[in-house]
Amino acid sequence: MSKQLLLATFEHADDLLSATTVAREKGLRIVDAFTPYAVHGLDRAMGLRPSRLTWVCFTFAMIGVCGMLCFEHLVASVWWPIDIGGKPWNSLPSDVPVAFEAAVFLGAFSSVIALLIVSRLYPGKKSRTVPARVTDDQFILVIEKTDATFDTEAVEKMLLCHHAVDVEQYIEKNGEFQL
Amino acid sequence: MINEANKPESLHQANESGPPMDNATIPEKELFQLNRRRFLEAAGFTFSAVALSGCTRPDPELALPFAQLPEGVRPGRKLTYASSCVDFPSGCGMLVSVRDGRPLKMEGMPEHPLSKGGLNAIAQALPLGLYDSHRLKTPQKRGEQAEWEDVDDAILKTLASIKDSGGAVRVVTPTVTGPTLKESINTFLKQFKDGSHITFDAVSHSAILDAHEKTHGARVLPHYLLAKAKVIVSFGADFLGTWISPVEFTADWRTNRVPTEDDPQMSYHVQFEGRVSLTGGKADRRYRLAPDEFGTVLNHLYALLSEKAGRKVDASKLGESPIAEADLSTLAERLWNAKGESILLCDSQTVAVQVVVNAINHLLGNYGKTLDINKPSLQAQGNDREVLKLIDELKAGKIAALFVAGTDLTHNLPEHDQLAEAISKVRLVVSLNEREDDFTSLAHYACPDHHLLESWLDAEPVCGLVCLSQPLLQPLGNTRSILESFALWSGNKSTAYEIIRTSWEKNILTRSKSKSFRKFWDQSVHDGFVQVSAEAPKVSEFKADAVVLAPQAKSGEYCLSLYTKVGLTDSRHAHNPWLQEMPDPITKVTWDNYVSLSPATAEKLGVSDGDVVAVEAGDANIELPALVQRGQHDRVIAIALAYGVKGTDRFAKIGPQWLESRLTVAEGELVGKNAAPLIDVANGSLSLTRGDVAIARTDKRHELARTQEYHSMELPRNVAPHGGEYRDVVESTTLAAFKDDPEAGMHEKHFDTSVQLWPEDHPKKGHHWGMSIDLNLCTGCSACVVACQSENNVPVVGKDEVRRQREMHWMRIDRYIDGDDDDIQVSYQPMMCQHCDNAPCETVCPVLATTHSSEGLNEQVYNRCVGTRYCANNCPYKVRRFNWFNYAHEDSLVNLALNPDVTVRARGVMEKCSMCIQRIEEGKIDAKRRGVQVADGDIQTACQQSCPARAITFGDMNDSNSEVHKTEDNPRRYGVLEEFNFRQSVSYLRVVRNRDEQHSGKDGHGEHEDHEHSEVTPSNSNNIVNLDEKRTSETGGKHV
Amino acid sequence: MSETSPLRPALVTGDKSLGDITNDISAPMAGTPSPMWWAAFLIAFSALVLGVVAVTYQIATGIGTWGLNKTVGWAFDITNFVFWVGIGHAGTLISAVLFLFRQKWRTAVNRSAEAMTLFAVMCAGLFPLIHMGRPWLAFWMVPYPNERGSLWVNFKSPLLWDVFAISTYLSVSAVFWYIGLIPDFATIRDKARPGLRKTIFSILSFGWDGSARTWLRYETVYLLLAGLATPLVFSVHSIVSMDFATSVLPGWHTTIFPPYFVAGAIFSGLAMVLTLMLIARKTMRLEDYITIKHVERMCLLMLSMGCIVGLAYGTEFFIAAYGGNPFEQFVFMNRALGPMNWAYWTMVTCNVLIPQVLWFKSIRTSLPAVFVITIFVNIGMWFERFVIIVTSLHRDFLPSSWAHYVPSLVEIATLIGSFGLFFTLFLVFCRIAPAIAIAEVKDAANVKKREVLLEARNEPPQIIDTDPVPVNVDPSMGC
Amino acid sequence: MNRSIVTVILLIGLFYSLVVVASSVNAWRYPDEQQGYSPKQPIPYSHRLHAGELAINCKFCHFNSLESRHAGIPSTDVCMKCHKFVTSSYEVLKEELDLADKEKRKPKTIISDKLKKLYASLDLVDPQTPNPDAKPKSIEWVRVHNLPDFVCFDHSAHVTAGVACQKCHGPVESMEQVRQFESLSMGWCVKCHQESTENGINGKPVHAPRDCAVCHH
Repeated sequence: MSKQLLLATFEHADDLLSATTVAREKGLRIVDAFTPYAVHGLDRAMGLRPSRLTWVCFTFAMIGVCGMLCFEHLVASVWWPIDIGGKPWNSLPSDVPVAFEAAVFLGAFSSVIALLIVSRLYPGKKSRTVPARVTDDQFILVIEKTDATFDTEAVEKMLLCHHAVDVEQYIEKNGEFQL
Repeated sequence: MINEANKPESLHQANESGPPMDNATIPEKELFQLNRRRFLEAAGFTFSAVALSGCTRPDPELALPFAQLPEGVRPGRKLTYASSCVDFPSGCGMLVSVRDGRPLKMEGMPEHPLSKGGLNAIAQALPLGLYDSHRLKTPQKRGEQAEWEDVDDAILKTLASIKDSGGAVRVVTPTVTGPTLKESINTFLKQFKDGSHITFDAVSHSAILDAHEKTHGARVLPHYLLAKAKVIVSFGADFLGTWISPVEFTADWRTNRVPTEDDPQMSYHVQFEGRVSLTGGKADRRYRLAPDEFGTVLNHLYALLSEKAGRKVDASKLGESPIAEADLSTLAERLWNAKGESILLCDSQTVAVQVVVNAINHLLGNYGKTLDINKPSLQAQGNDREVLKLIDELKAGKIAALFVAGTDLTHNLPEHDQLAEAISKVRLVVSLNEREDDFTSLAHYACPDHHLLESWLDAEPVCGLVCLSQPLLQPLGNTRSILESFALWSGNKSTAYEIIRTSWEKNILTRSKSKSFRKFWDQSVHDGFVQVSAEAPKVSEFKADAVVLAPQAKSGEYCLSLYTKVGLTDSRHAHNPWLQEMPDPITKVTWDNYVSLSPATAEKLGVSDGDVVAVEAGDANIELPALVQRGQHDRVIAIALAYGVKGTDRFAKIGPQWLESRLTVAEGELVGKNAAPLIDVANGSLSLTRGDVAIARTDKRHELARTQEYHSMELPRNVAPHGGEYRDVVESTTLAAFKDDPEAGMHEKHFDTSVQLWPEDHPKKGHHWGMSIDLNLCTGCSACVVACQSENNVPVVGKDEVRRQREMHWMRIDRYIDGDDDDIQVSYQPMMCQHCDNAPCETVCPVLATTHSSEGLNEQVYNRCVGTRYCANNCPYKVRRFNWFNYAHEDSLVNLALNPDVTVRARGVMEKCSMCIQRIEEGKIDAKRRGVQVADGDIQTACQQSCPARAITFGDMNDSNSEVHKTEDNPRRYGVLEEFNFRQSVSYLRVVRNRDEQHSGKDGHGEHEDHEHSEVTPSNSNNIVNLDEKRTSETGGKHV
Repeated sequence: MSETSPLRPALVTGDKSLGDITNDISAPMAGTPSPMWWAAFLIAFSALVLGVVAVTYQIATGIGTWGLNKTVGWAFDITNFVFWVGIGHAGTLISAVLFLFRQKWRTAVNRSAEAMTLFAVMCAGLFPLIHMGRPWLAFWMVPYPNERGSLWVNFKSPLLWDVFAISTYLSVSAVFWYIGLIPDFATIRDKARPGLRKTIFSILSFGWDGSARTWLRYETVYLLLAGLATPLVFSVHSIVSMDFATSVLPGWHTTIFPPYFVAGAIFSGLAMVLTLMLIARKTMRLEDYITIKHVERMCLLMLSMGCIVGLAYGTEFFIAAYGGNPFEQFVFMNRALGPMNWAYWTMVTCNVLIPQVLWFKSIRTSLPAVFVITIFVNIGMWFERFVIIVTSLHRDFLPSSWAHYVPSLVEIATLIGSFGLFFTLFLVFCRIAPAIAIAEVKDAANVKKREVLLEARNEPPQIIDTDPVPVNVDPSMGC
Repeated sequence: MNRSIVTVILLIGLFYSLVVVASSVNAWRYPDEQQGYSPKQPIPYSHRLHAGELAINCKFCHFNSLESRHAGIPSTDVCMKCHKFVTSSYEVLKEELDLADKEKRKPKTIISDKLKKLYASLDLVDPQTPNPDAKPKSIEWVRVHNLPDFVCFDHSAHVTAGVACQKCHGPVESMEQVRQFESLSMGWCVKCHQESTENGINGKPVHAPRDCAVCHH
């Protein structure tokens, strides 16, 4: 199925922000916004929930610590206990550094991989054909024309007096925007 | 390591067959036309197969069993044969362990009456001499290879004509003690009207024999029984290192050097000497005395003693004594109190001096007690007068035939060129030496003798003790036993075995009690020696009238003193890399001889270590690097003989060759320089000391390779905290202090090591191997060093690597010189892996290549080691050795000397003392096989076995009645750096010096602080200078 | 916008628009490199080649081609290792720690700092590898299931901790750096004309489209990485210091080593960042982005670190004297007065004395002066490691085994080679990736622009958040 | 043009690869891993026959394993203990004897081709008649069980401890041609050492150490 969309282009983050806030208050459905950099407050303006990636990171870090500690214990004092410099079989202090590194390693990689998965980023993926300048110096707000009652003019006006430089109508077909 | 080697090989083969195929099919031009990527694709595919081929099996290895298994041989088992080291007149007993037909390791024979289980470094190094590709393999005719038949025909023809013409025939050998060899030489000479056997010892003791001819009417060398001596006074006699029969003397000397709590008694040993000898290092009191002043001091001593004996000596004739009168009288006192239990030894080539020595020994009633002349020693029979006579005859062209065996005549005598020229006049010159040495190159015929380990020989080092040496493998070359050669030239074609048997049946059996020769022979071969009745020349009563005071010291500015090194007593062994690389016990120098000077003299000449100096004596002169030696007499210039041997240039490229490596021997040079030209033949003897010597510095430099860079336990003052620090890693005390308190001289930082952090974690049940070394007994003779090298396949690395402090010896002997220059105290400390139970090295190895065994050993696993060197850095004793390169193993003949029980380490691997783990395992398995427990003494480490002083004890510390366990409550016991609680398995027994003062050497410094600054500091700063020079010369060394 | 204030001085000077920023920063990537770049590159590359030759020879011949001996088992190899790890740290510090503290001025340098970390750690990682007697068996350091029954590794060995620390550090900083690059790659991709360049960057940019949702997650992960990287930096150099601290060698066995090493690392790292920044600023005309302000702040940081390091040197001697361990006392006396004192005094001069001139603002703000000082600090910090390693080793417990150390040509060549590797990588990086984080700079810069704009309209800023359009307005009437 | 060249190269590559792989496929193994290695021996000696059918004790021929680290391939004269008389297979000999009986003549010795090599090593033509000036030479057996040089394995230790030969060598008595039965990898050794220490060897408690230096020195 295809969606009717309005793409509003801004020159400044602040305009985008205010426009987004208003649009949301008006109960318009904001599909997404595209910005060249992380605009602070935009998530609040769009009403996005904070990311849950932190939990992924934490879990894997914990797995790293516990796993490594267990492994070290097994190696040093269960599988083949070897007398090393008269040290006790299982000396916890000497296990700490490696366990810590394992935690950091797993934590970091798990969260990065999770990011790539949830936001479907992978090498060679074609980006959606939004106007290319969003990665340069433009900000775009995408609003869905929900139904017939959607008053396109009013919304366009509103956007324009938020200094939108340009408002165009698009159709979205399976994730692709087309004029 | 072997199978690692395989993979690259198979890859290599594949590569060889790979590319040609491609190039063959495609003309090069087109090859470049098509684009690279496609080509690489294709090529890559081609070579993918090569990777697979890496997984194929190496070529099948063959296993060749015996066709007929010889009696008693078990492949892979070690067999031990009794033999004796007859290469040396001292004639030590050897047990040779043979593995699969290869003699591998020389061990001392504990039952032997003289050596008592000890063996010196040179005997330990025999295998390398045996498996030496540079030995003469065939007879030679004027330098050309020849057949025995031709050579013999030629020789016999000439001899026949000489027989008719009645020309003089001379056979020159070093001291021959073997009755059989003597006999066969004599039978050979009997054929001629004028034939005589001349005994030439490069370092002769002729004067001692001559003196006894004067005083006792017979030319005998007394058998010195040091075991019975409570007071030993030695004038320059290095009897623990090189003098006459060091191994035997060490074994005897040892008996009175072990003070215990219950019986704190020790012999008192005083040494008067010019250079610092190994023996001087062990003396309780050492006086600096130039060799040419021995006479004077002996006169005084004689006077003092005869006074006590009630006879007055005219003091006016005595002359000025260089030693304080007081010291001498106390010494005389001690000697007198120990009448019959004292001994006076003197190493002087002057007969008159030796006569006084005999007189003193007589006064003290030592003859028959500590000196045996009824069963005299035969270990030195050299006769200088005859040698000099021979030289004259040669020069006069009176000699028709000259046979030389076992000594490099021209190398060991002065005036080389005249001599060579004289020899060229001789009609028949035959050399029976083993190698192409200087004399052999002058000889018409070379008839190389077997190596000791290949031949039947016998020896009678002391009257009444006959030793046997048996062959342990088929001769490697087409050589011939000296016995056979002389027999053949006397018209008797029998083999050495037959010759020796017949001679024994004729001569030895008759001197024994037993009847059946077969039994007697078998027993003798089994034991390696037999004691029979002595046949000694009759000695008369002491002729008092023969005694005249020794002539006054001639006062040259300097006094040259030629000597031989402990590891190289004879030019014959200069071809043995183990001995060349064995550090000299005192100077720690390898691969060189040098002019050693006292610090004061060096300062006067403005030279320091490595500066080349020119020494001139008579019309001979020689240029050698200088070496500054504390404790040496300021007038003495000491140079080692037996260097500069022909053919030693072969060692030029020994050791690794790489970008910055320097040759061990410079182009066209030899190892060291021959000092024999400096020998003084003026006064009817081959005198190794002379006064008419001049020395001057040159601007050349010659870097010496020393294994130790800093020589004192006192730290350099400029960096030592609190203005001076003394690290007593070698603890010492005096007998006086020891009597009061056996723990005296104990390092204050000792503490109770029974305290453990995790006692339960590593219980040492079963065995707990440990070692204890009595530093009071260790003479630093370095036999253990070579023994270890031979047992554990330790590589030789060459001079440059030693210079870079990369020698590989698992066992080293640390040597520290402290005290005042007039009274230095030398400390020897054998240092090897201490097998700490809390080993710092183990903790740091990332790959578990070094771990601790359940039997308390610190194991090094070569095949696991990746070579991070962290263990070596963390080893407080710096005993770990790293394989910086792949050390040469391409000479397949030398490789026969490798011990198959020990892995040959590859490049990049750490190694160290394993406490001869292979012997421990073997011992345990043997015990298991016999179904018994391992008994104390069953397992002996290589170093322990060879130690002539039996200073090393090894065993199971958990075995309550093992020797090593007993040492644990010895009051002298201590551990090096014990305060760190490494819990070493190696412990040391404190040095006790027989001195009256209460303080040991170290407190001595504390006490006379004031003159210490004047005495010690220069030599210390001197050490620092050396260190710094080391650095500068290392950098600047390249263009040297 | 909370962290923006008109009082803050400009972080990006010269009144740039977003477009300008993109163009300026991506300029060095397009077009041909400047002759200056070529010169630098050629020097660096030939050094690299020299190093490659040296290492090849050493691996083929043996460690013996280094000047080491039975007493001094480590020297240049581990010195270089610690040195490069140290260099690496400031990178992470700047990008991660300053990020956590919301220091916007970092944006100018963080990208190159991260890259520097990456390359420095690469150089560092090289040395533990080639210093092994049998480098081809290095994989034995990794605990992998094996047919040895089964024999793992020694987790008690500090060297093993190193293996883990360094590899983790390398991989994490690599990821951190790449994540930061993704949006910039996207920018370049979208600016590029269709062709190879575009395809490459569209692959590298993972199909980034600047969606707000992604930005949100992205920011979270970036924060996480920064949060992880920060303790990582400290752990890594503490672990490196434990190689020495946990040994028994006097001069190594020192409890203050972890903080001492971390401080030293940051010190050397800052110096190196500054060196590189100044070079980059000159060669790539980034004067407007790397301003005097940045330089001065770095200088202040460096000065403080220099003082900490100086304190550490002092403490070592104090503890030696106060602790009363004769071996330790000797080692430090020997450092300062022994045969290798020249190394010690070089270290003190370069690390403690020379940086003191940074107290003066005039010097902090004079770029040539700063450049020279950073070079000195780099040298000094290299010598610090050399002094710690060699002077402690060459005269330890038993006087009998004291020895000297003199580097061999191969060793020196290897050191030069490591610099070659580092600079080669860095220069190439400047060509193929934006040397400055475009997105972040825009963030930092744009705030400023908005204010300018408002001033131009002389509207009070507070009305921004209120809605100018009345709700339910009749569409017919405009506003 | 280029394409054709590439195809040529590819074909050569393919051919070459095939050759190499084919040559190595029968001897495939992981590096150092020789399990199943069973080379052809100069004399097709059958352990199945001697140790299996005739039930000759291993240590009768490999007596060296009782005293030495090497089990030792028996020397030729050990074989001669029997083969001095057993010169061929039972059937052949029987036949000859019967024939001899029939023809009333003393049987002539028949020597099987396999055994000719054996006698050749002792330089004998006829096993019963000794050859005074014989020049014996070893039979060149191919070594099957081959540990790396840095491993010291002592047969006598294991034999005295009561480890059955089959524990390491597998059912040799059933092998026509000897094959390496176990992997002989370090892990395999260590496992056995641990188990023996725990459970003892056929009831008898033993101490099989796991110290590195027991095998590596």
